[in-house]
Order: sequence, then structure tokens, then C-alpha cells
Amino acid sequence: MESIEQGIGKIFTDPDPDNARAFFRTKSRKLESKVMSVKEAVEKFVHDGDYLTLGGFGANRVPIAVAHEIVRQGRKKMGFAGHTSTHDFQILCAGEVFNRVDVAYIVGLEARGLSPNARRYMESGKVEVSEWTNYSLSVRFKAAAAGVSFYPARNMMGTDTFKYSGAKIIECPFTGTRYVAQPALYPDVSAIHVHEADIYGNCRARGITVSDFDVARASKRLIITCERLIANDEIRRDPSYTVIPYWCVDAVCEVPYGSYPGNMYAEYFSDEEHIREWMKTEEDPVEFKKFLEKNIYSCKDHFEYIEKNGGINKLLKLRDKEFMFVKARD
Amino acid sequence: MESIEQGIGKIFTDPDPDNARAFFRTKSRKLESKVMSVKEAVEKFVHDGDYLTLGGFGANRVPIAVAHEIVRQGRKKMGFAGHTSTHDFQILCAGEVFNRVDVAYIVGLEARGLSPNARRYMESGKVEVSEWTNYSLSVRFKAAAAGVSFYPARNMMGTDTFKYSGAKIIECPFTGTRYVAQPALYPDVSAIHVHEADIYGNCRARGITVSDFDVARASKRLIITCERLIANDEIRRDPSYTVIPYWCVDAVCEVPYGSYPGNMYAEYFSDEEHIREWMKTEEDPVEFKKFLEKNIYSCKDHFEYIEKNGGINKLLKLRDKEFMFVKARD
Amino acid sequence: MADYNTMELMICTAARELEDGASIVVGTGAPNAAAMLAQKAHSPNLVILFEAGGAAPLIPEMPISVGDSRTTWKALMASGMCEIMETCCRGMIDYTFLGGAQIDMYGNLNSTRIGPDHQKPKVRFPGSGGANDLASFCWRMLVMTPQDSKRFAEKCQFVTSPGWLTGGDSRAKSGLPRGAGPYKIITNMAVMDFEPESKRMRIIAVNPGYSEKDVQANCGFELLKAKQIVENKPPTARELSILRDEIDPYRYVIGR
Amino acid sequence: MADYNTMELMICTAARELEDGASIVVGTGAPNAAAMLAQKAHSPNLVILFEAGGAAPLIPEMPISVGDSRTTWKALMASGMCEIMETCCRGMIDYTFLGGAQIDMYGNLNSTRIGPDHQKPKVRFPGSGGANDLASFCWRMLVMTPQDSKRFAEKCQFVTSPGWLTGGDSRAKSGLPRGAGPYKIITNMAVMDFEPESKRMRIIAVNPGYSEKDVQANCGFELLKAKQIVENKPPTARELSILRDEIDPYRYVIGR
Repeated sequence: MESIEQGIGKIFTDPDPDNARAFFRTKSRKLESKVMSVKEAVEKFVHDGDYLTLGGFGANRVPIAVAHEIVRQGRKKMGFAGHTSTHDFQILCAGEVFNRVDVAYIVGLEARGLSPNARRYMESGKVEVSEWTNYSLSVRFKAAAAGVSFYPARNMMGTDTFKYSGAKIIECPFTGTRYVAQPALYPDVSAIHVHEADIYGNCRARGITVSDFDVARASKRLIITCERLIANDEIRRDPSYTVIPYWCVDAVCEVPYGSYPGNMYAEYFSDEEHIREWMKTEEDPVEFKKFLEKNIYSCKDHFEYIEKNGGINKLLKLRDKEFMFVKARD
Repeated sequence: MESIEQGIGKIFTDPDPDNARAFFRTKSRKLESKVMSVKEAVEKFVHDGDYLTLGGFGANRVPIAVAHEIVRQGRKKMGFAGHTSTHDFQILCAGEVFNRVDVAYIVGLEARGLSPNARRYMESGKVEVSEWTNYSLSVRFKAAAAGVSFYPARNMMGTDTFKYSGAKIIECPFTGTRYVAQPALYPDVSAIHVHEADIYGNCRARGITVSDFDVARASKRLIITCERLIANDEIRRDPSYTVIPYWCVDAVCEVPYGSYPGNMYAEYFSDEEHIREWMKTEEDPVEFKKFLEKNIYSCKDHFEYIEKNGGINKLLKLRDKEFMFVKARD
Repeated sequence: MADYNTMELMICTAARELEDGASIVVGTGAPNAAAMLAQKAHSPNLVILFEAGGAAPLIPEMPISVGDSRTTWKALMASGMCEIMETCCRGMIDYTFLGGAQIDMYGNLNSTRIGPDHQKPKVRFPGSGGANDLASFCWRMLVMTPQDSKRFAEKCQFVTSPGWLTGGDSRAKSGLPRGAGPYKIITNMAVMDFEPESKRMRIIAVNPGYSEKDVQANCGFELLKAKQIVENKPPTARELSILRDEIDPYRYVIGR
Repeated sequence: MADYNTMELMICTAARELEDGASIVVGTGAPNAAAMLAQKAHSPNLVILFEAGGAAPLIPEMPISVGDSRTTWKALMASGMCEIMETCCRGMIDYTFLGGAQIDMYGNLNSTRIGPDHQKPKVRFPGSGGANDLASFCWRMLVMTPQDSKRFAEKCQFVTSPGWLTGGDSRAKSGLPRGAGPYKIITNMAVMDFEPESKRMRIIAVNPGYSEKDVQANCGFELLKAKQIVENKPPTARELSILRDEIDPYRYVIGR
């Protein structure tokens, strides 16, 4: 099929569905425990050069423990899906983990402003970018989850976002309507934080879902972190609420407060004080290095990081804030 | 875009997304009560000639009260999506409601055998058919729900199912992979039975979802029947479980046991005795006419139909059966 | 030990094809019984899915519909049709069982109609349902069917679901996912596979009491023959007891 | 009654555009405040959605992120990005608010970069996020932005999100959904719309204390002028009290 027009951006991953099928054919369907530490999971499943996706929405239901661990273990030359990536993007930039990014939303932290360090990194020329949009990346995951190499969408046309993307313009064979063909995005590895999972990887999540269920299905390898491990019996009690089935999952890590300092729906709000400190510290590269040493490199795990920043007391306050209890104002 | 090959079947609905947008622009977004009787809902929203979709899976979570009411009110010349349509198909055939069908699965009742009357009707030459598959129809609804005119899928190729469909074969602009372009299906009107809804039409459902969430979004008009009306507060208590938002919905009808004689997940099992009687009676057109008179035409509503076939006692037995209580064997 | 009927034999034969750790989408009836038997007899990690959305249930009794509550009984997930079909399309599903009114030498299946006029068929069958999809996407398609020369037809009057199409590399060229296709045909008389080059149906085993000649005599096209045709093993006492006592105590399927 | 700042004026002006029964996708900050104000002041049936999945919440305080828990507080649905964007693409969403570092005379927006080298930009901004999608799909795009001649640029250095593209029928020809596009631009000085034929930006109202000349002097391209340019009405006491007491008591937005 001839395309009418095409972007000059690179496609960093292989959209071929038969190649993906050949991989998925070899993926285990066994119901076996995948419980391990975040350290083990990152050692086993995240490799230099891999294309990475992180679930959630920037600072909401994000797998922070995995992001820190990737930086701590010094992964490099990765590809990354900047699908409204905010605080998670900041963390990966701190480690200069990736050298190519599919951009939808990066560098910024929404109402909080822009990350000085992420901007420096993205303006350094060290990172190759292709431009997309939030919906485009959602559709690219959706196509991969469906086992095809593209889905059409009606966005991006007429703009430089299209020009600097890897997309192509096609026409509907029925109506002649023009579409941007969005190439399927099968990440090598993804990490998603959920509310509950069993030891096999069957997951439940609440609140906004962003594109996580498609990301889970599109990914070749998947690390799940969860607020709580639950019994398999509880999953089977009502299968209506399983949003990611175990056969998509390679590792299950129990990480309560795993989205901290991000927000976790119906669990705890974001630690805006700490995020502000992070952004402020980034202004001075020397200070920021010390900050990272304290908060990532010298930490054994996510809990040590939390303990250094207020521990359980802080988290109880963030719970109050999440539920808007009166004392949350104190 | 040129297609490589195309089916000879008709496309019974307009896949043009701009035409659909023009319609949806006019659809109300107001949060107002839509509660009414099934009779009113069918009078208002189901017209002769409309293209109809029924939710659920043949005899599981099916909007039976709406199907009976459509027959009772004598709707004719409708189009219909035979998306694993079993007992619901039987009902519509009894009323000779439609004259064109997108076929995925019709005429049969799965392990129960074939419906004699549905076969007679489909072999009469009175009904125009296009052939599809279950997944094709799912994808056609999914494309419409996404507001586009087609999605690609990897099924149907090389078969007569393709030849007698309205689909076309295209190639991926990235990989050259061949796909069947599935034209979007925007039904004029659909009916879906769910577990719970509020008066505005926000819905919850459990168990298998088939393609109902896409059907709800793809449909121009939507009638919801529900086992139970619930308070809007209950929807707002945790919005994670809303599967159809109110702005898709035109009518909300409280119909407990609304899937009877079909199965309703975690509520009641199917009444196999009654379905067997239905199929048996169909063998003799004269007997069948009497049977329909009793069970549809002379009934005021769904409850009268249920009362004629065992009433609440029967339904308690079907609840036992659903939960596999020991006495279900009695 | 000939104390079994042909349905029991077919189910036991089919069950043995399903190795531990594999995944399968099944329908109701005999395929469902075969998958349950495999799970209980030798493949506890066989993942069973149903096209309407049920995934990995602890099936308590034979479902009547692939969407009824038995398909989600204590399941790991109750999902939808896209979820299941796209799991197949991504390459995660190893097996499926299909059937039809006709099957040809390339494993193509007809479950749509008999008669030449599509808009006014002599006999209208259900159509594809999910069969075309599963035949397109799942790595290995299995068929369990009684053997007679009307059903094993020279040419299907309508190809509902793809086998190897017209043989050779025709399926690969059609655009269907690479590497998937018909695998084995299990009948009351024999087990057939497909010769790798021509993709024509080939006898690889015959059931006790039948000869190659019987099989050919009950087939509407010429069957290829494997170099070594073995005799299919009869059901074991353990298989039969699981099947009769645990899976189908009311003989819905094995009583046919 | 000049006791209000320009941010308050912009928010009140914007809120008046949102009629009862309409639907809108908003971001954080001023657009969110405008939608909340409309809902509380005159459009109780305004449906507010957020691109990350929140739908029709009872927003208890200003969200920091379009995906934080405030966007699903007592909401009618917590869904995902495809759900919201596809609701827009189906034509169900009337309004959206967008912004950017640059806007040109056709309402095109730049939120991607400054500098000529895309791989090594002088200033890297976040990129589209959902802006390109919302600008493509929602019927009417609104912009609320301070007016200065750098921001109102002759040409965007990068067109992130589509306005009327190069004017005239260029947007209709591009393939973007028919009938959608930029609607009104609300600044501290004026309200602009787009002339129907050329699709060029046009002054339709000026704010108290500003003249057409001020507006043009703070714009990097020539603005068209409506036949009748009215003076924009200042915020009412009721609007201000809702905004200050109920919506933004901590002055996160109106204190800027």
C-alpha cells in the first residue's frame, strides 16, 4: 500500500506482527510464581539497549521503584516511550538511561513546570527523538496489543508533529477518509504498577488506566509492581476485575507505596513537597548529583528511599490528602 | 487507497466517520433521568428499517425484554448484527424483524443445536446476508467506537467468508503485511443488558463483556436494560467500575431477570428446559405460532412472560444452578 | 479393554495432543471435554480460554455456550472477544479445536452453507462464529470429527475457515499469520496430519479395528499415507475414568 | 468594580463560552478553573473530562496533573486515554482548551521546541501530549493565553497542534475531522475568533482598559477586525466569589 505522505522520524521498534508472534510463541503460559525483588526483576528483564515503557501517567500510578532500580543498575542506550512521562522521565534522564525517545509529552511535570535536568538532557543532542502524541502512542500500543502492525487515527495531520514522526498518511479503502497510520509499538520491556496482583501476575487496578492494559499486552517482557500481593483465590472469586492476565507477566514485585512520590488512586496522593525539592535541586548539577546519590544510588531499595523522605509518617499524611480528610490541610 | 481484493457482500451501514461525528455532535450530554419502560424505549428508539445490535452472547447477558418488545411492536425491515446471536436471533426470526444480516454466527444455539425456524427464515431468500466472523464484527464495532472508518485484522483471508463479506484486503504501509480492512459498524440502535445502571445510564457489568463496550460507544442510540437500578452515588463511590458512560445511553429500563431465559453471570443460569421447548416447538409452524402468542404477543411485559414459565420459583432454581448449589441438581 | 466408544476414543486421542504449558481456545462439547481431560490427566498447566471472554476457569461442568458462566467459573479473567482473539493474533495461543459440515484435503472447513445460492441456501449453517478467526490466528488447528465421505469432501461448497487453502505455500501467500495452520485431524477411524510440502491430508495412525482402506473408503478425496502408519493407542482406564466420572458424568458428549 | 486581575478576567471570559449541556476536555490550571467556574456559575450540566481517563468528576480542588486523583474524585468513570480521545474523535466533545509557546494567525500552536535543529533544540518543550489529538478531534478549540508579540508569532517554529493550518480550506483538505477547529482566543487584552473564509485571527472584543491598537501592538502578525468590536464584560461579583472562594482559594492559578 502506497502512503500519501510520511514523516521523517525514526520508528525505534519493529512493528512486524509475525516477528512479534514468533517471540510470543516462546513466552511461557505456565501458572508459576513470578515473585521476586525489583533488583532481580531489573537484572533479569531490563537490558542495555532495550526499548522501555513505564505505565501510569507521569506521576500517577507509576512504577517508581523500577525506574530507580534501572538508574541504580546503570542501564544505558535504551529506547523509551515518552507517553506523558513526567516524574518518571526526570528519573530516567537523571541516569541518562536512554538515547532515543518516542515523544508525546516529556520534560514537563504538568502544572508543576519543566524539569531543568530533563531539558538539559533533551537539548544536549544526545537523544534522538521521534514526535508523536499521547493518543498516537496509545494507538501504537493498541495495535501491538491486537497483534497487527498499524492502526489508523485522525490526529497529527497537517502538523510538524506528523512531519517529525515515523507515521504515514493513508486513505480508507471504503470512504477515502485520510488517516495517519500509526505503527504498532511492541516494547522490549515494560513496568506497570498496580493495586493488586497474585503471585502469577494476574492484576487488578483502579482509577485511570491510561494505556496500561494495552502496554501490558504489547510488551515482550513485563514487570509488575503492586501495592499488595493477593491470593489467587481472590482473583478467582470474581474474574471480572482482572485487567492484566498472568501470561503477559514475567515478574511480580510487591512494592507498597511503589508509586511514591507519585499519586496512587485511592491509596495516597503525590508528595508535592518532595517533587518540588527534586525540581529545585536539578537547577544546580552539583547539588543534583548529591541528591541522586542520597535518593537513588545509595539506597538499597524503594523503602530506604521513602524512609529518607519522611517514611511511613509522610505516607500517612499522603493518604489523608488522597482521601481529602480534614487533617490533610495541616 | 487501492485495495488488493474485495468481497462481494454489502456493507449495510455507513462507515463514514464524519457522518457519524455529525450525528454524535447532536447527541445529548446532559445528566438527566432516562428511566422508562421497555415499551416506551422501543417505541421511541427502535424504528422500522434501523440497523440493530443486541449485546451479550446469544443466550448470555442478552436484552431479552427488548427483543420480545421489538417483535411485539412488529418492527420490520431492520438490519441486524449476527454477532454470535443465538436465542436472541431465534426471537427476531420469529417476528421476521430483519431483512438483512451481517452474519458471524446465526441460526445455531451452540451445543443445543440449530433453530428450525431461524433456518427456515434464513433459507427463504427473504434475508440478505453478508458474511463476517465474530472477531470481524468485534473489530468493526471497535473501529466505530474509535471514531474511524476501518481497522485492519489478520483473519478472513483466503476464504469464502472474505469473498461474501464487504471487507477489502490492504497492505500495511510499514511492513507490507496483508490485512482485511474491516469497515466500521455504527448501528442505528442497540440494546445491552447489564447488572447495574443509574438513572442516567452509567453502567456496571460483570463476567464476559463480549463486544458490548464497543457496541455501546459505536451505537447512535442505546437502550440499557439492567438487573438493578443503583444510586448515582454508588457509581461515584468508585468510578473504576463504570463500563458504559451515561452519554452513550438514551434509555434505562430496570428489568430484573432481563436476560431470562438466558444466563446472567453471577445472577441466574439459563433455563435450558424452556429453550429446549422453544426449539422443539419451532419444528411445527402452527404450534410455534401458538407458542409465540402465549410467550410474546399476549404478554404485557417481560415479567408476564417469566410468570408463564415458572415465575420467581423457576428463577430461584436458576440462581441455585448459577452458583452450583447442591440443590440445583434436584 | 475395548470397553469404550468412538467418541471416548477421539476425545482421549485429542487430549494427548495437548502438552503441559500449552494454551488453547475451545468450544463446547467434545473439544472442551478433550481439553479438560488433558488438564486433569497430564497437562495441569494447560490454559483453556473461550472466545467470548472466559480465561483459565476451573470448569465445573460442561458449558452449553462458550459464553456461559461455566466458562468463567473461578476463572482468572472474564474478558471480551477482542481480548481473546487478539491474544490469539499476538501468537500466545497454541491450539484450537474446530469442526464443520465439510472438510477438504487441505483442512479447509465449511460451516456456512450447502447449496449454490448464497442468498437462498439449501441448508444454512451458523457461519464462522469465531472459527475463521481461530483458524487464522492459533498456531495449530485441530479437528475432531466423525469420518464419512460426504463430510471429507473433494471441495468445500463454502470455505468458512482457512486450512492450508489450496495447499503448498498458498496459505503463506494469502497474508494469514506465518506458521499457523491445520495440525491434526482426529476421527473415529484415524489420525491425519498434513504432508509438509503439499499440505495435503495424510494418514498417520489408524484406530483399533480400522484399516487404511476403511479410512480411504470413508473419505471423499485421496489421502496421503505416512511412511509408517501406527495403530492409535486405545484410551487408558485412567483416562476413561476421568472422562466418565469427572468430566461428563451425565454423558452429554460421550453418550452421543 | 475593577477589582480583578487579568487572569481572573480571562478565566471568567472563557467560562462564559461554555454553555450548559456541553462537554469539554481540559488540562490543569486556568482551563480547569474556567470549566469549573462555568459549571458552578451557569452550566451545571457541563461535562468535564481529562485525557488520562477521568470523566465527570466532582472536582474538589485544582488538579496538579490531568491524571491525578482529583480528576476522578466522585467521578462517573475512571477510564483510559483511548476512551477519552476516542470519545473526542467520535464527535462527542464540544470544547477543549489548549495553549503553547507560540500561536500563529491560523491558531496553530507550538509546544514542542524553539530553535532550528530538531534533534538538538535550543529550547525543548514537552511536545504534543494530548494537545494535537484534542485540537484535531474536539469541535471547538479555545486558547487562553497572555498576549505578547513573541507568543503571537508570524510563524510557529514548530506546529505541534493544528489550528486552521494555512487557512482557507487547508484544514478541511488535510484529512482532519470535518468541521472542527480553533474557535476563540482569549487573552489578557482581547477576545479573537477566526474569519470564516480566510480563517485568519480576528479581534471581536477588547478588554476594559485596552484598545484595538494595544492588541495589534502585542501581536506578531496582522489581526483582522470584526465589523463590530465590543468591549468585553468584566467579571461579575458572583463569578469572582465562586472563583476565589470555591475554586481557587489558595490562588494557585489566579495568583499568578
